[in-house]
Amino acid sequence: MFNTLISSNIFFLSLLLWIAGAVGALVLSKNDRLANWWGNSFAILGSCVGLLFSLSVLIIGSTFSFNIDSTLPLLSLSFSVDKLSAFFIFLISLIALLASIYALGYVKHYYKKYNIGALGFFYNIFLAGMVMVVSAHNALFFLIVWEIMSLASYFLVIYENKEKENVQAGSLYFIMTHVGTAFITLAFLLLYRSTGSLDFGVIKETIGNSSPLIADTVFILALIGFGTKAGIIPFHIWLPNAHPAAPSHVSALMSGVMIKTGIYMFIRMFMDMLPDAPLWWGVVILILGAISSLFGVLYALTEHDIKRLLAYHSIENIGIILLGLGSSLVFWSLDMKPLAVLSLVAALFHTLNHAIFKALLFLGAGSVISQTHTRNMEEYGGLIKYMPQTALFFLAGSMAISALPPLNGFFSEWMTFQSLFSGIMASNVPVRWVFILAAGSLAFTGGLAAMCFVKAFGVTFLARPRSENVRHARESGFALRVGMAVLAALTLVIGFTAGSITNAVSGVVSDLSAFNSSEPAFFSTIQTVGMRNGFASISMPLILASLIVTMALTFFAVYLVSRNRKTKIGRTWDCGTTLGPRMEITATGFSNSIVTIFRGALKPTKQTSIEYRDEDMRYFQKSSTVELGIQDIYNRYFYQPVHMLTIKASEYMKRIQSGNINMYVLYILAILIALLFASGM
Amino acid sequence: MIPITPQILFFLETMLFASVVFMHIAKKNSGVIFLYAAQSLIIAIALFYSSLKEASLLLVVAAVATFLVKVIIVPYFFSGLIKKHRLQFSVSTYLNTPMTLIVLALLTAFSYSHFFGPLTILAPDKENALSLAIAMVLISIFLIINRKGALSQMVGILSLENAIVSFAYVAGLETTAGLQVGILFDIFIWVVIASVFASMIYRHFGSLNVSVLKHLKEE
Amino acid sequence: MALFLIIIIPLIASVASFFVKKDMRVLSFIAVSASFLELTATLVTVASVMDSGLYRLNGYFFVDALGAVIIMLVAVVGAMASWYSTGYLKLEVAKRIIGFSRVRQYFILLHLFLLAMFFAVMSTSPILTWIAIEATTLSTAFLISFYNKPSAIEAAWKYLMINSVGLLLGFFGTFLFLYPSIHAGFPGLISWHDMLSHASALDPFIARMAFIFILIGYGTKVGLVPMHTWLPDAHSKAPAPISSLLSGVLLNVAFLALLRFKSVVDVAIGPYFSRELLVFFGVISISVAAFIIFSQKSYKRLLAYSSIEHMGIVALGFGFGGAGAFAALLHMIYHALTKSVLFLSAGNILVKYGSTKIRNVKGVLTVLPVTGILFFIGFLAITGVPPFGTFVTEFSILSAGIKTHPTTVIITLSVLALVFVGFLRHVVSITFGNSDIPMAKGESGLDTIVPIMLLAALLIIVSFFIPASMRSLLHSATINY
Amino acid sequence: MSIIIWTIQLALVPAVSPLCIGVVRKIKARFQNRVGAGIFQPYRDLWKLFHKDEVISEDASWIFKCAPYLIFSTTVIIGASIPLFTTIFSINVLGDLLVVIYLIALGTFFLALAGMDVGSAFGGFGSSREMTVAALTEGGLMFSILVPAFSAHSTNLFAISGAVASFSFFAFAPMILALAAFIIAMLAETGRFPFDNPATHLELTMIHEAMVLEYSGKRLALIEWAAANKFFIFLALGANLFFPWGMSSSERLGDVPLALILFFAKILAFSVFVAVLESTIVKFRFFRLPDLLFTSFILSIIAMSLTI
Repeated sequence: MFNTLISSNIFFLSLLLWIAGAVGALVLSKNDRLANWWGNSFAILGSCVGLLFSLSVLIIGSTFSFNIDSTLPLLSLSFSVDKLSAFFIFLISLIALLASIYALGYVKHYYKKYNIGALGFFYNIFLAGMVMVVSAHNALFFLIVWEIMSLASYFLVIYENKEKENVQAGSLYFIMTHVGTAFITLAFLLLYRSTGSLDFGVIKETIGNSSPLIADTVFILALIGFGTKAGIIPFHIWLPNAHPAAPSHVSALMSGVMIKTGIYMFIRMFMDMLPDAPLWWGVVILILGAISSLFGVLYALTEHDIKRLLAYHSIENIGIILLGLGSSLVFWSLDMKPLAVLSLVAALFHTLNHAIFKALLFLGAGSVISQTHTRNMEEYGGLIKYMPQTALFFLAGSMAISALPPLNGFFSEWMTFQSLFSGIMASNVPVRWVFILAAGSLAFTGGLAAMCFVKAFGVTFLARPRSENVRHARESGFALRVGMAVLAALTLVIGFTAGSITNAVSGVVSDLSAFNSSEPAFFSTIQTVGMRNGFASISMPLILASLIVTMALTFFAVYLVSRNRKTKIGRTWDCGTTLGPRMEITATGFSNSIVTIFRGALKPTKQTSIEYRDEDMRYFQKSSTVELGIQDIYNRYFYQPVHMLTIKASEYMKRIQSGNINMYVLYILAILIALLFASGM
Repeated sequence: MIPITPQILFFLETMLFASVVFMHIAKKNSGVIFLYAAQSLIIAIALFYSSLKEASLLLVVAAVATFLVKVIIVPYFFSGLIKKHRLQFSVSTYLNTPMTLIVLALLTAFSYSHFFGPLTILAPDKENALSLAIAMVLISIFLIINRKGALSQMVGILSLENAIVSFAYVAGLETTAGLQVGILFDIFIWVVIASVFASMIYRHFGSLNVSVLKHLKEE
Repeated sequence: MALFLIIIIPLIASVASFFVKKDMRVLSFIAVSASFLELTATLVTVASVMDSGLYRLNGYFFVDALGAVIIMLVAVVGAMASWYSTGYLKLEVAKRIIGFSRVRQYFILLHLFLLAMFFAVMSTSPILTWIAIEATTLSTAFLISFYNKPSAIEAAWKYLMINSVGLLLGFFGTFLFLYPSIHAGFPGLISWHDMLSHASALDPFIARMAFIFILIGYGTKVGLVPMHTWLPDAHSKAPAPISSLLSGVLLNVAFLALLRFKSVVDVAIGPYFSRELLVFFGVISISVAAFIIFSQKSYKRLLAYSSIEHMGIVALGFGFGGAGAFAALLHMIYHALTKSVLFLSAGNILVKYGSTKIRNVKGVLTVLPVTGILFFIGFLAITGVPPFGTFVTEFSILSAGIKTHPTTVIITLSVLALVFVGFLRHVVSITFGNSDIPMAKGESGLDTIVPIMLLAALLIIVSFFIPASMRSLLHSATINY
Repeated sequence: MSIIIWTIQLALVPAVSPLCIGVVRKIKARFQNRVGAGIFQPYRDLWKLFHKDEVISEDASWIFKCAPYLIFSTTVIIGASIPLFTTIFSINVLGDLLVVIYLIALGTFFLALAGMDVGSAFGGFGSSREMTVAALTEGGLMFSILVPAFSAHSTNLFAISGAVASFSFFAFAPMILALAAFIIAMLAETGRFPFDNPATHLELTMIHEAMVLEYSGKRLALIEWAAANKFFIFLALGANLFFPWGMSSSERLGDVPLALILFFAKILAFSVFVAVLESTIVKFRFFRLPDLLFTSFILSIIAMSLTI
């Protein structure tokens, strides 16, 4: 009782702090500095309280629910926080805390250009919205906070509304998310139809009586609806445009946590609310996960806009999370609960990890952009000398996202692999093939991601500056560095404490009623995590320790052997010519081989245009430009045709309004006669 | 006083019906207006007759007002319009005369069909007259659809109103004199406003052919 | 007493305006004070309806719960539109678009228009209601052709003709509804109440036929597809405050008449028939409007089509019945407020930019910062984006229909998404970016901003909180539907 | 006892790998009708490099300077965590297949970064090619080892060799496909023909050499040594996962010499095989390599479907 009281109070306190931050920032919007401090300080406070709250729920394990009746029909403001919600609140608060610290410094470069108060307002509302999304317990209330979250993030995406492409990106985002919400709405309406309630708890208890067809339909609708928010291919088209458009700390939140609310609802609906899943649900999610991860990383490779590149990696990582989630569903339907727990833990762990390293990468990208004023990687280069700390943090993020040991990304990918391997061993032939392909796509994804981040890090930070922009760069401010440093530290810490964290995450999973009494298929101690059947085991601390020890020994030994040797500083060997920035490899050039290899899927385009000095002779070129591009096949073969079709239908409908009054009266007579006819029949 | 038998009612309705049919055929605007005046006259007489029968002074006033507005004032307005804008001939129709007549026949057949059969509950012995009144309603609307001339359309609407009044009369659904006067006042204002608009259209578009009103459509 | 004031004030105001010579400020003063007096009187009346139910005046006028909701809308939007008109016309006079006599004509007709609407809602007699609604047509015809441009005259002509045809059909239907009362030998003025009490004597066949006529007749005025054809023309050509009254209020008044007949026909033959018809008209109205909105070129027509769409939603709500009806009535309120916000801010945009074409208007947020925000708020509310109440009402309406009409619900949901997409495209291109032609930044006056802000504030408040008394009023208004 | 075995295991890879390179070079020289350097020449090379002065580019950052140590360390760690001559470390948590593969990737990652760090034109394209090949190899490598892993019900490499040793002949059949896949992946990962020419400095074709072009002195020595380690590791993996006979399965020290001798024999056989292969085929055009790598992946998938 006491716990509950404290919990609910802290919960609302964090919401209240965010709302106060929002309103205050708006009120203070006349003064940029004050609005920035107010908005972000309250965001920090709210996040701290949110962290406290979620940890208390995760540790004490007391679930908490709260209900306020509203004055509108059907709507009741009901909150319910179990461990799953608390896990996501933890995630949101953690990233929000660091992003807000970062923002304190980052927002400064918007002074006098844009309204800081509005930024603080929507930012805080966005945070509150996300927390409410993962704690809402009534479908209508959920939809409302879901849309508030989307709306706030929409305004954040179009925050720099003087750039036309940002506004366009925002529109695309808002359209996609709204259409997605329509699917979700329909899903909830169908649930309402068969259960007569909008309360998640009641739906959960009574849905079992309805036909499987309803559950299947709801599954598909929810998959599309929440999949749009999560950025699953082929519903991803908004994501690479919207995430880069937002201010970087917001991009970090959007990519790091907002898209995870889609994952949260997948788990909530498919593993908690809906009745036992049939096999094909899991299979569908597995396939989508495989496609998303592989294509996500391929598209990322083709990008040379640093934030778009990161955005595509979000799609990839959502795919990896889905691989865990999908296998969990498959195991659940095959009644192999221990394995289902393993897979879900893998999915949640990767959710946590991705939140951390993606936020880190976006923040790093943000500080680079704030110094160089461009998102084009081709104009970076050599930044490691101008921004050494940012470079280090970005490197940590790059290694983590490339799943390199000993950082955290490796561990969750290892677990995901374990669940896929178990699937290959445990299931029958057709499903086994899905698992094999999923594991294959994951293997390729890992390699390609590493390649992509060699490119991202190398082109951005290494070698020599490629443009004048870089030479003015300075190490970013203290607040920015604190935000990134903590996240970078977390990638390492979570890496070697993976065992304990696995325990905590499996506590979240076993809190779900479906997995209440099931023993997980793995064991985890502080040192070691492994499969109970002895298939595999791993010790993250040992990897870290052996790397440190071996490196130290190597260093020492080499020092002993060649301590008397001199080191000279010289120019890079240049075959006798002068090395210009143009001679370094470009981001486009780096990935060109992969693009060529996957030209079947990526459909690269190349446009050459040459201007001649003399039009008649066409011998001496004045200038020649080559434009390389990638066709988005989803856009081309799905979204464009749908758009054209709608416009056609619209033009067709417009003929109704022909301007001819005789025709108008004819409509009236016709409908009159038709109705009289119909009612007389 | 002679009682109003179903036969007499049927006769009156036939006359009214015929007047609308002739409106469809009439080529000259003055002809259409004359037909409207005749139509209104029949209704005014019928109203007057039943007001005498009811021996109610208010009803007499209403009938006289009907006469004044519909038979005198409205046609006067219209002929003023015709003179002002020299509109001897009505603008063309969408369907030619034979086609128009076929449509009229179909609409009449529809109103005689079983779809309207149970209307006889309203007035069990006046089935034919009721059906004709319904036919008149439909045909009046069709007049508005078929004619391109603004004037004919206005007459179509007025004739629609007459059709409804005649239906109410046949079915014995007259309302109080006060309401009748109210409705009449409405109609009167309507005619005034519509005439003003017709003049404005003439001024701005140079013709009373409504098919020139095509500024407002979806591009 | 209050009820009497509601009727008499606009009449006095209209007559008084007629005698004003040369001074616009007097006209403005009359308009604002009259409309605020009406608002006060209306609120008093509504309060007494909330307290003690039906409110009557000498057999000719009455206000029931449903009527109370509608007159409240008329009074609120009427007051804001009148206030806005004073500022708006001043701008147009300053720009020499119109002269004083036109302003006087405007205010005379505006008061008459409000009078007709109050009258239509409060009249006890269906015939008088009919006359009053016809009177709204007549009083607004000149307001629509206010600018005397060919296109405005065309709009007014179409408005006049199509509504007359429609209303005459409604008139015919009214007669059919009256017959049981007349046959029962009722003398004199037949009231809604009489009609309802004799409803069981209606022959089912005639009841059906009569309702079809009523639905088509008043549906024309409501703007249901396919009788809607006049609406985009008229609403887009009228001056902004008039558009807001036409879209925000007049449609609801016509809908009220439709609902009164619906309750009668429901008693006679059960609710199934009328509900199916309303659902039918609702869904085609929403769909057609949605598709036309998608590639619309003029922002005022866009708003007009959106009114058609929302009347479709309301029709759908009443068609689904039960909780749907409650939500539909609530939706009417939200729509009235939102659409007024939109039309009035569109008025500001039009005065500034001088074009109704979407492609000629860009960067409103920088040129007219307050209007831009209000317009965007209006857009969010009209497309049913939370936290605005329209989302909840739309959801409630759909949830009321999901059991009986699943296909309709799915269609509606998808076209609503389409409406959103269409709207967003247009609104974003209007709001953001930079104007092609350089123009002075800043709003043109408080009179054209404050009324919109008040409406928006009201909208936000009722989106979050509906007082208990209001809720019970809405409940008792929709208990029969 | 096990401590001694453990020490041997730890030191074996760095100690023997240059020899292995020397053997391959010698055989190749013989094929080319040359006498060739002695098989211990790589040791002398390393020794010489460690005692030379070093030139570092002014553009290089700490990444360039630290990468060799890290790369070398990863190979040493991997060397300690794969089965060489004994299977007794199957409880060793380092021996996990995925850990090994991702540690290899870690080395590759930093090697590629180091290649880009100095900003020369060669380094960049070398990194690009290296990462392309590495990314495409990962699937084939992982899946080819997964085939015996699934049969052994463990992804621990020691456990795999232990289990494969006890297979019947028929169970071994699909392993041949997996072996083919593994060899393709091995050649790609270690930069051998037909993927890369370890002896080339021809700018159009080099991959590995392009990345390390700027290194000199001790760092070059570390890099070269790490490359040798990597080569040896792959040979050992091939030898012990697919031909795991003769490994000592107990802690008795007496078994070790025999097991070591057998192990060296297997490595020698593999070295000869690689050398023969390198001498008889040509290097492929770069864009033909993906076909080969996908072939490796497909082969292992087929093998996998035959196994389980």
